[in-house]
Amino acid sequence: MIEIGLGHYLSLGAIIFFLGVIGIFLNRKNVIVILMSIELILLAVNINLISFSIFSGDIMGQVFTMLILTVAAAEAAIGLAIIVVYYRNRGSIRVEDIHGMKG
Amino acid sequence: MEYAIIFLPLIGSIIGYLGKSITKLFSEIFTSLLVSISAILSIIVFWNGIQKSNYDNYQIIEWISSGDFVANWSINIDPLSSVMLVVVTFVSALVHIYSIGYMSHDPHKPRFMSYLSLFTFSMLVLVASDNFLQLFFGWEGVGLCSYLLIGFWYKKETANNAAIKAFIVNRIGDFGLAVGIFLIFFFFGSINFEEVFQAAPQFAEKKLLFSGFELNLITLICLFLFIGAMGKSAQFLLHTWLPDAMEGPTPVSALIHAATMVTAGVFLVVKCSPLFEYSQVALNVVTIVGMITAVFAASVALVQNDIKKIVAYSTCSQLGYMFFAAGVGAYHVAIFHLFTHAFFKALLFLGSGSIIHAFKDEQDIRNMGGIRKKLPFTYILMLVGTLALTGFPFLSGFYSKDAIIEFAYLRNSSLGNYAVLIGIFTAFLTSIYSWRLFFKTFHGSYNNKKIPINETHESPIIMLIPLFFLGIGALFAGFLFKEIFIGHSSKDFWQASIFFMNEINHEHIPLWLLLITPVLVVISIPLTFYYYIYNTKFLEEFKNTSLPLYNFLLNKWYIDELYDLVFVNPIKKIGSFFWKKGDVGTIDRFGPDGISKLIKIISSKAGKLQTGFIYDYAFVMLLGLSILLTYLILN
Amino acid sequence: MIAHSIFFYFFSVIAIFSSLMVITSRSTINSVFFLILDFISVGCLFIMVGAEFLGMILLIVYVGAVAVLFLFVVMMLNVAEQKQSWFVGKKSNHLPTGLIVSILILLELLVVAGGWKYKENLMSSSTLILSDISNTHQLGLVMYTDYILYFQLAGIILLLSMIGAILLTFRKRSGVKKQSYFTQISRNPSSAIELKEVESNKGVIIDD
Amino acid sequence: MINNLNILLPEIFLSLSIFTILMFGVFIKKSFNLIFNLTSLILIFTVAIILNNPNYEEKIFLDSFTRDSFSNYFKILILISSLFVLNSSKNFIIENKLDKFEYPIIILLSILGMFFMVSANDLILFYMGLELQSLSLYILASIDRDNLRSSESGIKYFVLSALSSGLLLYGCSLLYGFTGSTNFDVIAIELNKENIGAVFAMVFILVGLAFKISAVPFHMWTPDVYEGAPTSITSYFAVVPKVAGLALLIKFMFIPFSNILLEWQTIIIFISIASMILGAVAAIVQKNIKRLLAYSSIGHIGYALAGVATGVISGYKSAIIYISIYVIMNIGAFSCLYLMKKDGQYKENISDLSGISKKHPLLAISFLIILFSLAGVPPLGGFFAKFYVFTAVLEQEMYALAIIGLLTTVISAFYYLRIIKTIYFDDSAITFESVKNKAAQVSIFLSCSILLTFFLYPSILNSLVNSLFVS
Amino acid sequence: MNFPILSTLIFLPLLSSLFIFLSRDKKNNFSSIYISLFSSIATFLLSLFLWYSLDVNTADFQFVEDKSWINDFIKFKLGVDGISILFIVLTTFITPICIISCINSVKERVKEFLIAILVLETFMIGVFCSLDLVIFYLFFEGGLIPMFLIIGVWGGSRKVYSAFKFFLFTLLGSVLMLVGIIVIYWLTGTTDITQIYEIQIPEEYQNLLWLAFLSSFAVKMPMWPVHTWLPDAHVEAPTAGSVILAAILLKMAGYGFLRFSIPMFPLASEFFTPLIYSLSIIAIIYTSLVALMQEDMKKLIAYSSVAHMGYVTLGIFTLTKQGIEGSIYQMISHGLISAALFLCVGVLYDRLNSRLISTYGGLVNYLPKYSFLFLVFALAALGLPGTTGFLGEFLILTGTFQKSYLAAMLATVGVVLGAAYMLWLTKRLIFGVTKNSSIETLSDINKSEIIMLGTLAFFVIFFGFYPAPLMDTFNVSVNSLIDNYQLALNGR
Repeated sequence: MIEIGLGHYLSLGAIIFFLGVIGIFLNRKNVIVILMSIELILLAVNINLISFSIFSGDIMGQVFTMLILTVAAAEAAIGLAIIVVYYRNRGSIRVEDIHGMKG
Repeated sequence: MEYAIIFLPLIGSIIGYLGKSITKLFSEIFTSLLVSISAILSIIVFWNGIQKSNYDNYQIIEWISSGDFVANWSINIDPLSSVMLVVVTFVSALVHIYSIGYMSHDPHKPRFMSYLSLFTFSMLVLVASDNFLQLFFGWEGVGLCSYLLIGFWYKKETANNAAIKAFIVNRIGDFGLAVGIFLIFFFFGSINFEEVFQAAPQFAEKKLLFSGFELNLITLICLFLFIGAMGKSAQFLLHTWLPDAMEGPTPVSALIHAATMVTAGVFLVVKCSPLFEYSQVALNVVTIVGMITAVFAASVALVQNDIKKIVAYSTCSQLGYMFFAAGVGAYHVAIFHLFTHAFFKALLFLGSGSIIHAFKDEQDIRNMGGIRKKLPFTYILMLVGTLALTGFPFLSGFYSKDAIIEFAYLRNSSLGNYAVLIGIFTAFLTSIYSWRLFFKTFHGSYNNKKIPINETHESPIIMLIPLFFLGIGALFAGFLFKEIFIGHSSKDFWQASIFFMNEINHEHIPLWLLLITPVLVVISIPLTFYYYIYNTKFLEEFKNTSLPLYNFLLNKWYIDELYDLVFVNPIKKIGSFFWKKGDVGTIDRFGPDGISKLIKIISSKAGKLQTGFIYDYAFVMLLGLSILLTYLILN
Repeated sequence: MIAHSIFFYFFSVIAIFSSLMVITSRSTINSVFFLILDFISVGCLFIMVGAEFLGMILLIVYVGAVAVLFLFVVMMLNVAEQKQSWFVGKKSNHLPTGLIVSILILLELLVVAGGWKYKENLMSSSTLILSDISNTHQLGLVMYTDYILYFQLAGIILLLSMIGAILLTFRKRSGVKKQSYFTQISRNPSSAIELKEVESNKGVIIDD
Repeated sequence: MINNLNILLPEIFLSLSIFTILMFGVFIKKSFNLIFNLTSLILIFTVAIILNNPNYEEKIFLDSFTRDSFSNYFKILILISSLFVLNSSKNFIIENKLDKFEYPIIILLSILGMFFMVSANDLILFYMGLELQSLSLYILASIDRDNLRSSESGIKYFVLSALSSGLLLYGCSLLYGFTGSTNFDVIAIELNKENIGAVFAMVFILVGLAFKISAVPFHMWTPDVYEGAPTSITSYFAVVPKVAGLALLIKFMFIPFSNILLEWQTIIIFISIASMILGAVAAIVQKNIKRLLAYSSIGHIGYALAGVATGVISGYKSAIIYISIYVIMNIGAFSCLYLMKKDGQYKENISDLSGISKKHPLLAISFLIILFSLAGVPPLGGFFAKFYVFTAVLEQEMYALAIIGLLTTVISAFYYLRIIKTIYFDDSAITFESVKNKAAQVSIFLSCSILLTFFLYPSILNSLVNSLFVS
Repeated sequence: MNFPILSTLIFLPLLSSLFIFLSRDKKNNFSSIYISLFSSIATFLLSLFLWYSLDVNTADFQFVEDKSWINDFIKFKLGVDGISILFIVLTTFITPICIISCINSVKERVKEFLIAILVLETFMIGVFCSLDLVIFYLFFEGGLIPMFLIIGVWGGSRKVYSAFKFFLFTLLGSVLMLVGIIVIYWLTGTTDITQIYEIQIPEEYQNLLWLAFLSSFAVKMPMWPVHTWLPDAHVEAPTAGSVILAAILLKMAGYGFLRFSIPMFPLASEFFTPLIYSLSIIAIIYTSLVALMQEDMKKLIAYSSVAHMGYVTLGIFTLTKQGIEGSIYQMISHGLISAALFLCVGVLYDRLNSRLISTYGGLVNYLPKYSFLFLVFALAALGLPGTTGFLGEFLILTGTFQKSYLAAMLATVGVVLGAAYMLWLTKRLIFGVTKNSSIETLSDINKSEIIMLGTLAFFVIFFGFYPAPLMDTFNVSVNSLIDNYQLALNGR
């Protein structure tokens, strides 16, 4: 408990990952929250990578993390843009309202 | 010459039909001519046979060859077939000529003549075959012609039904014949008569397990062949088609359903005597069936009113005679009776045709009577025919029929003795119904309401000439050929074509037996005349007091009804059941339709799964992920 | 040592709590703020464990840019007032199964990640050897040499996101009157004034 | 390293061209046509460059980028299919006011992403390529920005894809942690059955990849996105990313995961069977052709995965052949949609095809050929695709998979037949406007003639694919 | 023989269909009809030449063409022997008749119809020529496409249901065969059947593989209980479609049994004989009874086809000389007779647009020629001696009798039932009183119909009396088939 090892960090990552996942499919509020859940997942990934990188003394993980951060930013930008576009057409971004196509 | 006998009718049939537009009577004359030539030639062949023992086997061409299963088209002339050739072609030629007159008002004459010739051809192929397959060909060929001719007046619903009935009942018989042939081929490895008969002794003791029963092979074969014979010769249980077949034109009845085709069964049994001789069981069955048929048909004939039906049942009964003759081992007598029967039965039929002609297609004897003056020739010839049929002494029937009874007696077995009793009894019945027919038609008062007596007339000469020839045959055939066929030297004549294991010696017949039949027959004439013409009350009362018996006989022992109940209706019901419940209701419902319906249901369920909501989609993904992860953990 | 533990638990609890709040809070604005808190606490953890550059990046880029972008969009789309919890509206029909499934995944992850043997050469937190060159330096050494390809690719991705965002959201507004200096300046009398001969009693049709 | 840059030549050329035409686009007004044509040219040039490059295997950038015949084959396939998809949809793009100059550029960017995907020999590069491609696809899905359905499909695709990327990334992180490297070759050595964590990571990565190729149960986005996106985009979605995704999957199975074959095999079999069944069953009730084709593509991916599931090279080859023929069929199928124009609108309902065989016999017969081929009826090309796959599957004695697969072809034949029925059997004849779309017609013609004559020389693809797996 | 005569035979119809596709004529489709007629007759003559030049004294495959096809492992191998040549000739013989028949009966989209027929012919010839399992499968399945269209486009009121049922049923059966083919490939390393004949497939595989092949052939045959597609397909198909379906497509399965099931899986063939017997017997009796009750002429004939095919399967699996030869003969005979009967129905349908038996009656008064021909075919169908129908059935039963009394006896019952339904049909159709007044206005068959029906009638009777040309052709091949089978059983 006291000795903080890799396992602790990974567990933290797992929990945040789990919360991110739940956020996606239990969410009824709006799509932006889903986007934030995705950010949580990416955060969990980053925690994993950094801790692996540090604990194994390999810089690769950190490089990966950095790239993930970049990509996540780009993803967020595009995601938000799409949400905006959708909002313009539909006037709502409630998750429940997005079911124009089904079957 | 042999080729000519067989193929002239075929040529007549084809060209006669195709050339119908050449001149007015082309078909009639052409076919009659060719068949007559054929008849003359066959008489020559017959004569050559008697005189010079000039017999041979002419192979035309190989028909089918599949492994050992070889059958040729061939013409096999032996004593038996030469007799049959004469009978067939002679009667056929006369019927052809008769038909020219009888059918003169029918628009489809060429077709009719063509069918007749075709029938003759098939029958000749049948009798001239040297193997079972060709026999089968002829067998079905005559069946076909019978079908076509019975249904000749295709507008008549009853005629069509009768035609179908005839074909199908015959098919049931053919089923037996076919199975017999299969058995023969399977065990003998051949279907050639000669080879089979030669091999027969080797198989005399062979047993085989057949659907659970151990049976003697030869017995089995013979029984199956006999089923075929029963069908064709209208023996009891398979006889139902014959009376119905009277829906066809009368010449047809005379040719096919009296003289030739129906005797094919007898021919088959006799032909296969080398097999039958090895199976007492089969012979006994033949005898018993023959006896039953003889009595049954005679009893039914007693009460029928349709002139042709009476003659038809009479035929049936006479065929029974022939069979029990064969059954007691007197094959030559059977053939002899066949021979004589052909003449007088054809005579009777054609005579009836003449009467029907006179009454403008009236067939009910209750609507006739008292026309002996109007149709003198017919009257005389019918008298000859009736006398011959009943076995009046010294006419042809006398010789053959008495011979049967005698041989049955000589057989000296219990079955033989029963056969004697039945034979005598049936002869008595025969006499009664024949005279009833005769008297009701020609004597008594004129009973027809529709046609005044003045309009009835004698048939044209072209119809009478054949009658005349047949009359001669009916008078003298028995006397003339008695010695050749069944006399002491008969063995020289038949040679190998009929096989006797234990020959019955034609000796030592008690006098009472010789006399009893003729006496009964003669007595029955005045008896019948009295009860049917002078004092009809007695019979009326008898009829009313024992109505069930009367109806039983009138309705032919209810056998048709029984068949309808047991076979025809259930089969139709089963057919409908299989169709509606089997194919549509089960196979389709649970098969293709059911599955496609199921898939459609699943499909719409699968479509509903696609709710359109993002969270559902994500949920499904996670579900998949968790399944995969859990699966791995558990492994 | 103990400090490490204390800080770890402190920041982890905050991170987990704020993550929870991100997905549950009624107001989207709150969610965004909790997301920022989350980033900050995780950033602190990064710094604590020795990845100071990435920790800083997380704070600066994420909190400073991404989270603010979120905030901006939330404001722009006017959804800030949507006070709905995830129980409101169509009731989630797979809440129980969903939770079970996710917890299952979590447990499996914890089993695998938390309790597993790692490669032998892993360091424990006590023996974390911080190399003599700084973390930032280390990254810098590889980022522009060995991993130049990734770097470039990241650039292209950013370019793409830019193009995409512009393509999707930028629209020319019609009817907006904009001042055009060049046309203003380059006007001359001939294009500005038109002379018309006016017939009597007819008037002039002025089209504008 | 610089000396080896010519290994990267296609990618470099592509990126530079993208920058160049981007500049054109920005500075020249109404430049769609120009850029579109330049894009086609670039695609052709890139093909030429790849063909001109040697085929032997070489790796650069710390072995993170591979150039070998495998990647080259897929790159060419991607390029050529994009070329056809793009050109046949040009009319559609213009008529639906999608003619923004960014359109082809984003397509090129996604192609660039796919290039890196198929060449990746490293988790990071793979991820970057994947994201480049995915981000482009997000934009493309919602490119008809004034259309609600388009933006809805964009949002759905974005959310779900981001989720799958997250899962995949999580897998990557675990894989990195448990094997200590991001390089495929190293991972391949480190990965074994005992390394449960890494096996776990494999599942996450598989999920991500399965999402990209829309395999059940990660297919949920597919029907909606196919339906919602403009047809020109849908046809791109249905063809090009599938190729790249499958290539990647095969690469993963072949290199990093080769040691844990037993672990992933069951998973792939499960996914494959589920895809085949769902693809067959769910399509039956569809009314929209695009949606139906979505389910159809799910089914087809199931068959291709059956080839992958064998875990042997012959199976991979059969999957590659399958996807190649699938590409040909789908290009043809979608090109047909570009000819179905009525009252100024492109029709996409099955009922709109009613009785067109009378007025448009050529279009009808093309549809016929393509649909029968999709159903896998011999002697058309689609049959050979299935034949190769099931040959490979049966070689591994996976009878259940083969039999289920073939039974689903029967079920799926049902909905293809339903379209043919609408085209040929229905009486109400519909007349479309005559559309001058040479490119689409050429695509259809090529597609049909390849499918028709494939049986004459069916080993043509084999001989190409045979060289892909050297090791 | 270097000239690829079989390929020419196969692809000639395809080529001509291409010509028709490219031909442009607006009025009456004359050129289409003539091109197709010409090419199909040319194909027929070519196949006759092939028959003529075939050496019937050897069981080897002749005119073998062998090209590498799918890589090295599957070859495009064609060849004929005494068995297949007859089916080829039957195919090429029936096709021109079908083309003639559509002059009268197909009113719209004639061009497409002819193309479909010719493409179908290519596939059908291909089936009978192929010596490689994959090629066989290719042609076997390929035929579904044109047939599906023929039923669906030119069919009757329930055409969609029937066409789908036909297609899916058949496809379902044959995918299992595909599995079987591939498994054989992996077991033996080849799909060339001449090589597979040499290799004894392991016993434990034989049964399953045999079943896989059965699933396809049983549907195609069709055997009970997977026969229900046939009545529907026949009823809805246009005349030419029914003719081809009955005359040739059904024969593919019988041919398949002979060419594949028995030589490749002799042990399994023996093992499953009781199964085949029972299914065949059920088919014969069951469908005969069902046929008896039909109200639709085509359905009746279709059910009778099922019964007749029951004889064929029965005969094949007796594995006796008579049984197999009878089956082949029966197939050819049924090819002629059922084709003719469907043409006869088509003649009526063209005139009155009804297939119900009750519509007709007393036709002989107004259509004497037609009635005569119909009667001939009906009698041939019920197996009257002197027609081809008899010899086949009789030989089959002879063969069956050597293996099982019971089966033979039960099958013989079918002969009686066959007579019943055929004659009843004839009676209701041809004879009796004309109830429907519109019949009186009908014209008798015209020249083209006489040519079609007359030719068929001629052959039905000719080969009934003189079957030697046919029997001699397959004699040696059948011998070697049986010899190899016995060898395999003994070698166990």
